[in-house]
Amino acid sequence: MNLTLQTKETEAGTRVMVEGEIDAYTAPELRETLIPLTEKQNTEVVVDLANVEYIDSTGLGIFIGALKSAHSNGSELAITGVNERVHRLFSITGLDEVIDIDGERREGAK
Amino acid sequence: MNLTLQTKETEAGTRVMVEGEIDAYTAPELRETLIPLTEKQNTEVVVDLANVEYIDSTGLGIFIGALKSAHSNGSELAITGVNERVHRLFSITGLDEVIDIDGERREGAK
Amino acid sequence: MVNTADVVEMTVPSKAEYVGVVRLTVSGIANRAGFSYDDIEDMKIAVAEACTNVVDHAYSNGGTIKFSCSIEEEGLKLVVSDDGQSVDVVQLREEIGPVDGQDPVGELKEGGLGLFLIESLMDEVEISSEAGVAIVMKKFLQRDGVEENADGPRSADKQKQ
Amino acid sequence: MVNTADVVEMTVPSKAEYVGVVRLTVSGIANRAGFSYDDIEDMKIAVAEACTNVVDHAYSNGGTIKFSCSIEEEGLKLVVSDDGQSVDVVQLREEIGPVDGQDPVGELKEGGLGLFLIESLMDEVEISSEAGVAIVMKKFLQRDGVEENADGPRSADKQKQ
Ligand SMILES: Nc1ncnc2c1ncn2[C@@H]1O[C@H](COP(=O)(O)OP(=O)(O)O)[C@@H](O)[C@H]1O
Ligand SMILES: Nc1ncnc2c1ncn2[C@@H]1O[C@H](COP(=O)(O)OP(=O)(O)O)[C@@H](O)[C@H]1O
Repeated sequence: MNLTLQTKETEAGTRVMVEGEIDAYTAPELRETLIPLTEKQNTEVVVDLANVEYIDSTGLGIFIGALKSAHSNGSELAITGVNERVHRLFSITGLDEVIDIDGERREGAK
Repeated sequence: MNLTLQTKETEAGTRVMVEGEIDAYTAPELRETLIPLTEKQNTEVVVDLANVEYIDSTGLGIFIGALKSAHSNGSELAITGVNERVHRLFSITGLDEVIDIDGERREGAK
Repeated sequence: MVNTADVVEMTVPSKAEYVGVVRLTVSGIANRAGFSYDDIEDMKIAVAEACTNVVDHAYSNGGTIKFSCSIEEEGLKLVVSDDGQSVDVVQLREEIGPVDGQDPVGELKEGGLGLFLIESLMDEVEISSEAGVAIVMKKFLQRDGVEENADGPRSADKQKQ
Repeated sequence: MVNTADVVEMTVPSKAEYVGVVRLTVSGIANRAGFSYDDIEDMKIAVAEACTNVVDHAYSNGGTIKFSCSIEEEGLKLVVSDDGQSVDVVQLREEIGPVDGQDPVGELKEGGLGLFLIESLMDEVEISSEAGVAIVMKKFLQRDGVEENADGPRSADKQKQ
């Protein structure tokens, strides 16, 4: 039911490791970590969801917000490590078409 | 919430590996496996609780029943692999004084 | 295993911290009812979406989320309801849909995916609104023979593109 | 984190398969309320014992288990109640106790440990019986300073032996 976040500086920008469940209760914490990172100019923010067991629309909304923020600051947002369940949600909602997930975004909207 | 049981013949008798949660819902399954084993004459039944995450009084009652059954058939019942939580319950209820747990029964009642 | 027409009912405060509590309860019921891991996860999300909507939209001054679950032979009937603000259900249903990959990033909305996910993950969904909103969701056990579509109602749209 | 006086209420059929559902709900609430792993496990057992008693003793023809939890500043107040058979609470309390290691194995009882475990694992327990039985159990948050006794009320007896 809980969320743990870890942030690491990388050559290209920042990597955020997320562990646990992303829902209405834990999402604000994710947002507060993620948005400031995407507000930096010309950087890359990679979010590693390998240890995320649960995500719902509140969590997906955070990624849309982060994408918009990155976009308007000339930065990139990418998501990695998604398991089958989490991928399914990004795909049902069409988010896999606008966010780079495991380097395999299908159609680009720029 | 579920229980998995595995039974293995050993030189001395039988070893039962228990995995999951032992409560009012799953206990009947444990009883049905355990009691017939303790009804054999002059044998040893070892119950391995290393993978038991939860046990309550219904489960503890099964072990009292199995102990009585073993005793009246000249057999032995032993419990192994209990973690700290499970041990605490055997100890609060005084069951560690009548059942052999990890080979360290404190006082014998014969 | 679980008899027909058993009912579990629950009331929690309309606060984000209790959505996870309802989710856990759902996973317990669905597990006992014999659903697969994937179906259980789908139901957890659907119920959480409905509860989150109550938290986000139903009350201006706090209230409660009501959850009930009927364990029926064909599967589970899950109901999330509130006594808060009413909505225009017809209009609501028209707005339900996924993200449009053709939209410029700047115009993407951050919300509005909750009801769409519920529709996608459950087998039957009814929304009604008299005093407050009630959402009735069904998941059927063992849909053998019926081909399950991993992408939900979306896939039809996709083929058109 | 969780505000004072929040209440979660739940009703499940009086059947063994739903005891685990209530247990999951308790673990969710206690997690959100900030309890330690051990305290959460203690509460799961105590509530399961009370629910199992309803299943085993309350009704001859089926009924429901009522569970409610108040999230208070000092901790959790957990109540399990039923509308079944009444009991003599005074007599009941006299019979509560652990297994006596001095008894011959053949005379050990297989039941009777449920209420004793509840008493041992919770900080405060009240049992009442008018129409049916109600058991009110409290667990306090952060009992720093108060020495916790891993063996519960038992330890006093043991020293006497
Ligand atoms: N329980 C409810 N009470 C009032 N309005 C609701 C309720 N559930 C949904 N709505 C309305 O339906 C809209 C769509 O909900 P949803 O698809 O979950 O997206 P989101 O909650 O992100 O806006 C909400 O914005 C809200 O206006
Ligand atoms: N909800 C209840 N309704 C009726 N009787 C009860 C209830 N809870 C407890 N009792 C009585 O108290 C006794 C002791 O309960 P407990 O210590 O849990 O042991 P057990 O359930 O194994 O007998 C039960 O045998 C029963 O007679």
